[in-house]
Amino acid sequence: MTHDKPNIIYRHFFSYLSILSAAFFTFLSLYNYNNEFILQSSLVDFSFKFSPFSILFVIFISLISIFISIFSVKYGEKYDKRPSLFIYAFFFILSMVILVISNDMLTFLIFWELMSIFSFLLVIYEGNEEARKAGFLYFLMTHIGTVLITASFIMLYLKTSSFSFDYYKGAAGIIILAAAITGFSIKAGIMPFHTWLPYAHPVAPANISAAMSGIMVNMAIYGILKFLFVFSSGSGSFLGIILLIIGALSGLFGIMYAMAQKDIKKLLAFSTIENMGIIFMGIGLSYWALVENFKSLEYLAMLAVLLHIVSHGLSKSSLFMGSGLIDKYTHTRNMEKLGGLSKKMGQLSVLFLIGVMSISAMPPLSGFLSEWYLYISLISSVFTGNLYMVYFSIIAIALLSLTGAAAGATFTKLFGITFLGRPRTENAEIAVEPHIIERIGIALPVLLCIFIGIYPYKIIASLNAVIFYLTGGTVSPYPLSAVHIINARPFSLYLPALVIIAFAAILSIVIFYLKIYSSNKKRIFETWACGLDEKNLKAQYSGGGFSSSIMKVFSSFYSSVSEINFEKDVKKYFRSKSVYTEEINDIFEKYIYIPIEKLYLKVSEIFNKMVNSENINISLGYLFLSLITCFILYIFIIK
Amino acid sequence: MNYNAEHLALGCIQFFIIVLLAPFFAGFIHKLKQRARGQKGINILQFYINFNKLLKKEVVLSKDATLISSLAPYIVFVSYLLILLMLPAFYRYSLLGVSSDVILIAYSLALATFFMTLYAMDQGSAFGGLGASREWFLTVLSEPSLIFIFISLAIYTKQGRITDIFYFIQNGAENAFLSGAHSSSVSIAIPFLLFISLFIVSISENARIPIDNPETHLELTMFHEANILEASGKHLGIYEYGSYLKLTIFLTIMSLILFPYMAVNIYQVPLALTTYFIKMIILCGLIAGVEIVNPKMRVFRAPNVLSVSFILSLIAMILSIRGF
Amino acid sequence: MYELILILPAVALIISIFADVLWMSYLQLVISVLIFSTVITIAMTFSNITVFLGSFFFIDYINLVILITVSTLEMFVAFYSFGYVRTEIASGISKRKFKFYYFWKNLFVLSMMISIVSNNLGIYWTGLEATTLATALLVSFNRTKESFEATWKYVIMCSVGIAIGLFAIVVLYFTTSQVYGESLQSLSFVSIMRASSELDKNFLMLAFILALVGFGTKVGFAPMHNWLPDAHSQGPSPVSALLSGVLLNTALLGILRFYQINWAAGIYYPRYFLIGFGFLTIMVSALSIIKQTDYKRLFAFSSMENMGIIALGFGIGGIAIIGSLLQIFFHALNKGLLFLSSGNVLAVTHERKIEKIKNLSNNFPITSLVLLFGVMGISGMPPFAMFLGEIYIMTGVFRSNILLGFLVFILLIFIFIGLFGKVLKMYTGNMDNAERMNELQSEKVTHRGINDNKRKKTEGSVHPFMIYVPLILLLVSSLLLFYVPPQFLNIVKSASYEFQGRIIF
Amino acid sequence: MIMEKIAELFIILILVSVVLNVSSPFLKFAIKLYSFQSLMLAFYIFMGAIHFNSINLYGSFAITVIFKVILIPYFLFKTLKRVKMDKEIDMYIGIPEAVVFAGSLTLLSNLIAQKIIKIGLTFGSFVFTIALATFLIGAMLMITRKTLFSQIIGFLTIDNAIFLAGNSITHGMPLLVELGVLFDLFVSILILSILILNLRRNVAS
Repeated sequence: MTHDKPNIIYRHFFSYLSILSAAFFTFLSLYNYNNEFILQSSLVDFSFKFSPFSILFVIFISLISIFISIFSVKYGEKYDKRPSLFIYAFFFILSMVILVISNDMLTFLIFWELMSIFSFLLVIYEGNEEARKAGFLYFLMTHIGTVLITASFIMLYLKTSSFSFDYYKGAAGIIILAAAITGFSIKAGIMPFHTWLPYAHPVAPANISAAMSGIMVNMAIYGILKFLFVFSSGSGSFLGIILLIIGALSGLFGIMYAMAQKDIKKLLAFSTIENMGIIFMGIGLSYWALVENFKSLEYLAMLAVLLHIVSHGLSKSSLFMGSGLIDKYTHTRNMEKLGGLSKKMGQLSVLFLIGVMSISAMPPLSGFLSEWYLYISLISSVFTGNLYMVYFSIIAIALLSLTGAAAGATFTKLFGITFLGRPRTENAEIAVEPHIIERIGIALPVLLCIFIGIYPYKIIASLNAVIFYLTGGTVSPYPLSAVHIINARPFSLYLPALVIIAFAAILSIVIFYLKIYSSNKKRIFETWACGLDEKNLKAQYSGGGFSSSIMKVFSSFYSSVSEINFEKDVKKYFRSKSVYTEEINDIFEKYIYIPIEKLYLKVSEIFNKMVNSENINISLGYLFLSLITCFILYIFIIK
Repeated sequence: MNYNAEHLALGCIQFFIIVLLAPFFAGFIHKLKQRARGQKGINILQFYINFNKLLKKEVVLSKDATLISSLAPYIVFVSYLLILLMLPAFYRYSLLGVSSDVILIAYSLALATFFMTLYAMDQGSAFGGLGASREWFLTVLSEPSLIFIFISLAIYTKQGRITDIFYFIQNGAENAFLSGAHSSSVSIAIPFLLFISLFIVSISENARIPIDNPETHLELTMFHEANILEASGKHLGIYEYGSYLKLTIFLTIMSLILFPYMAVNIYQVPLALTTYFIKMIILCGLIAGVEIVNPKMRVFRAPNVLSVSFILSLIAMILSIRGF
Repeated sequence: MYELILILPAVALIISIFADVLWMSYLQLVISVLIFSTVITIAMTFSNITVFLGSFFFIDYINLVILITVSTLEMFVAFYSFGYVRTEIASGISKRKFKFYYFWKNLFVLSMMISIVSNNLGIYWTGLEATTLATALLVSFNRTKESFEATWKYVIMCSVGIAIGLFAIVVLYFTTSQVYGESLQSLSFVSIMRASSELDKNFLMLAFILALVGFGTKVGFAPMHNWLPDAHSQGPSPVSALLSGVLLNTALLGILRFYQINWAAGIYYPRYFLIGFGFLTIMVSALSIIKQTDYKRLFAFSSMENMGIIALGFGIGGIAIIGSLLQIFFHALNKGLLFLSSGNVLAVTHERKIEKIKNLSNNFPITSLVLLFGVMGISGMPPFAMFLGEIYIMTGVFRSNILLGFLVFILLIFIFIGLFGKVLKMYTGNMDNAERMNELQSEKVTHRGINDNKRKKTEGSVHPFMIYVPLILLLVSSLLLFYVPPQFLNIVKSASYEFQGRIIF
Repeated sequence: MIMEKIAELFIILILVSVVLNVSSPFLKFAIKLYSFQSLMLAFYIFMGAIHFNSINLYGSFAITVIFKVILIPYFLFKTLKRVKMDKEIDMYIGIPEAVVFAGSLTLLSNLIAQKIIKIGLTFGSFVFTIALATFLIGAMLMITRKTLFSQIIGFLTIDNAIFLAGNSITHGMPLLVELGVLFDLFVSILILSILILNLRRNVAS
């Protein structure tokens, strides 16, 4: 026990340090609007610039990391045994903050990689086989991404012969953009490259998952925006269309797989894929509009992107924190074992519900706002009448609407199975209300979600500075009008404040009316179960059952293997037990990644046998062979 | 859009008339169906009586119920009311018409579904989960169609708000047919396609017969009813009332797509109201007719029907793009 | 002053014949630091190419870079050896053996120094062959069958390779003797460079090709690399560090000298040979690294890959040369720390197989972290210095051909998969509950034995020097990314000018 | 001129000894052949020394005799005695094939040598062909024979080939360098002998 004392200090110290440094960077960025700092070194200079775009991200990262740090002050006691978690987490957050203010390619890459390294260390924190696999896959994918980003930076450098971002404006051509976007999409977890995400996010401790899902994936978006809207030479509108479609598919794919999950954190991880897809749709649309010169559409889609980044970051981090608390107090993340937590963790359930509503874009909350803007931009893109875009945006609308509905189903499942009903196993019975600090950590982002959803004018006004930086235009913050692309006349309007006032007014009238005119008697009784005295708590509808009917319709998305095993028994006519197992496989993993891996292993095995022979004669043979080959080449050259 | 007192007053009246008429339409359909089956049929105002009676009864709450159980009925009910606030029926300026965005309407419906299914899962009853699952199963299939229909309308009319959309259609129709002016942006085919599509969606969304049977409580066939199986007393009352409202919303939208006639000033209101009422009665008859001639289908045949609706709205959307 | 570079190792060599091992370890520290400070002083005051000891030796920018690399790594290795010798002697290896260790190691360093600073190519050859011989017995230090086999392969292949290198020198001598006559001057690099334009181009090219294959064997270019993984993995860890970190560069220097001569004579074909061999080496390494089961072999393959990259950089030219020169230095530090920290694991567990080692993060907290970060560094990840070298080289590659750039990147990813995946396997791996139960039960059976093993198999049982030297190397490697000493940078830049023939001898 | 012709005789004898080496499976014989071959090389150098009257070549002759003819074979014999091997047993190709192969390698090297070396450049007319052939045959020996000893022999043959080539086109390397080279060679043979002994012991135990 004496051993634990200093570890508590680690937890507190680094959590507070994270809060302080986040606050420090926030103020630093606010007071240094558009300033540039250069740290001179012998070979390369490290420069930092506080552009509006960077400031947005600094504030965003700082805010969420403050919430997460508050949360982990208490939550982290679970991890006191190995305090490296807190140290890594601090550096993780710090590297992300510095990443967004870096203004030259080397600094960017250094902090990009630092972010990856620390997040990787946090992923393998648990140190078991599962964590290793997840961590390796994550780090491999992110390394591939970094390599691609590095390649694109190198090509930019060759074009401009400068390391500084200031010289990269308008320098990036198609190849550079393609390489960079591919690299960043790996980090963002966009569809064909998403495989790492559902493994890596769940195995990390919950506060880290929150940071990874809420903040880190958005760093990829930061990079993409920087490339597409700052560095891009403004060519290749098809890139925008590709991004739109990839994003839409990724959204649908992500949510369909999320629906199939039992593990809460895995479900949330897949939902991150979905939301990244939605952000990608906005980016694609905006970039397309940039190239095709539909100005107001460009601004509008950009607003949707930025709003969705913020709103997804807030709600996803709160949900991950919530899932961490569920894990902490019930010792399981499997929702089939939970249920009825609402009774035990009343306040948490309310916070979680709001988070869930925001992420599934239910009207008054921030998630709906961003999705609304995206819909409006999609409709506007149809108005442009561009032959290709019209069809692609119709496809995108179709996919997005399906995604939205599926998200509703998924999160109903998540909340309903986990928090409602009756406890399915003992794990759920032992739950207690989390500590107040933990609840505060979740409550703050949730409150922000509500605030942004109801009163978005302020934040849109601030986002306008960023939109101006990226696209050179702004969106009117009030009224929240979508602008008709052709003749610049508002064609739709959504007034969240008005709507919410109306909603509240009717709600209070209805409640008041019913209070007066109806019976207020209440009786508490057993749940009706066809008159049977149902004792078996597992007789409730399960999460798997909830999603099975939807999954059956969309079965082509999954590669599921399900089987029922009957226990072989002596009694011929009575089966004592049957076991149903279902396994949902990622189709990309099954049909792309695993075959590639097998191919690589096979090739290297053959190669290894061929080249790295134990036999010295063969080795000498290679030596002389290469000598003779060089000799023959020489003879050809001197001819 | 500037609002004056007249707009507000008539919008208010419009809202209350629709809200009050809602159980009547539902009862009318029921009565029609029963008559067609050769039964005597209920009192046409029976649903008002039911509602009143349910309000008088005590609420039985499950001991496993949480806050959701006491909150969800209101939220569901108010969500529908909110949509009705935005929706024009016979008067062009609805009360919340300024913010009556189509996406908002679609998502408000989803909000209602969300809370209703949460309510269903709250008490830990096996039927609740089943109902919630099936409800979302249908919603996942019909919601894209609904949004598609709305967006097709938006694209067809180049308007984003539902009040403007119908006013545009009405204007276009008036221009085209009354004054004979040629207008390329007016079409009968597109609204008609959308009407059919919306009809299918509304059957699914309102738990009507080929998809669901609103009258039964047989656990294997319940969709909508399974969700509110635990509700009692005033909760059940407002759930029921909510479902009448939802039906009315869909019928109203259908009536406006096909034959928009909305009053723009106070003098046209009586005519518009009458027209509205007649349209609604016809639509009720249509729904009753469909319910009578069709048997309830298997659950997993629902996607087949709904995909038809989806494709129809897709075609409508592509056709309406032609206008640009 | 310059003579000290040779005198100091010679002194160390002579003393190591007589002195006691423990005394020698102290003395070795002193001499290594002295060598290092001599080299640093030279580097700080270096202004132009200087010939010393009767024009047999000289220092120019290129060999100064390698000299700095050698002396730096040698110093760290000396510190590590200080702990290594004590730990190994404590675990029961005879002192006499370590006396040999110091003798051969000093001989190795001396001959390497001679090779590096030699002006005369014949002396270079002699020195290089001597390094093979000096390290031969170090590679077989453990006296196991594998180590003898590895040594055999090493000596035979490198001897053959260097014999081909000798032929290259003969051809060069023949070419130059037509200018300078049959004298020592004809082998003097500085003189050859001065007369480069008068030489027969075909023969110069032939000499380069022979040197490339011959010395390339010693560098570890594929497909002549086969001795390398065996030899580098068998020696004691400090020696492996020196072998991988600096000896390969010494051999590369020979190729570079021939390249320089060709370049000065206006022959530009050699660069395609360098690019070809560099690329082939990277490819072979990339495709074989995943199948390795021994962690020191893993690092040996990584050395190969890095030599491939360096050769590629030199072949590409331009900015990539700076990258390659930086890479020579950074790679030495980084590979050194990998071999040294894995040496700790080896010293404690006596296990070379990757799958037998697990959960280093708990048993070896510092070492394992150094190992993990070291692997990241060797893959060219940013917070470590090799990133700089790699980005310069890749910039050059991308400038010459985008497709080649992407290809090299893909191969580097393969290497990363092999290297990092395997090290991660060692780093993680908490025991499952079931395993822990098994262990507990077996502990009951052989209570004492297990306890002894348990006590030994952690970081605590090695000398602190062994833990902290790799750590300091890691920190240095990380620091160098942010601040490369300007004087060193100037040397590197001048070296790249020299390499491109822009400095007149 | 006479010296050159005599030198050519020695060169031919080098080739003959190499081919004989290929044809024989006996190790003792191989070492003797190597010694003979080195002697022929030394004589060739001697002829060159007389012809060019170069002190350098005289020195080269002397150290070649000392190292290659006497010291290295002596140590090899000693090692062979201690290892107790007398016959080559493991070969990838049979002796007749190997001999035919050696012949074709000679033809090939003649072809190559004529491409790169102009006539009159070397001391003795076909030295370069022979040197190249010796080199290639030595390489073949190393590749095709499994036993450790024959690898040493192959290596030494290659070394001789390089010496031969070196001495044919130049008038000997500077003596200092040559001394270093031969000393290194000698030490490497010593080390290889030690290794053979150790490996033998390890395999036996």
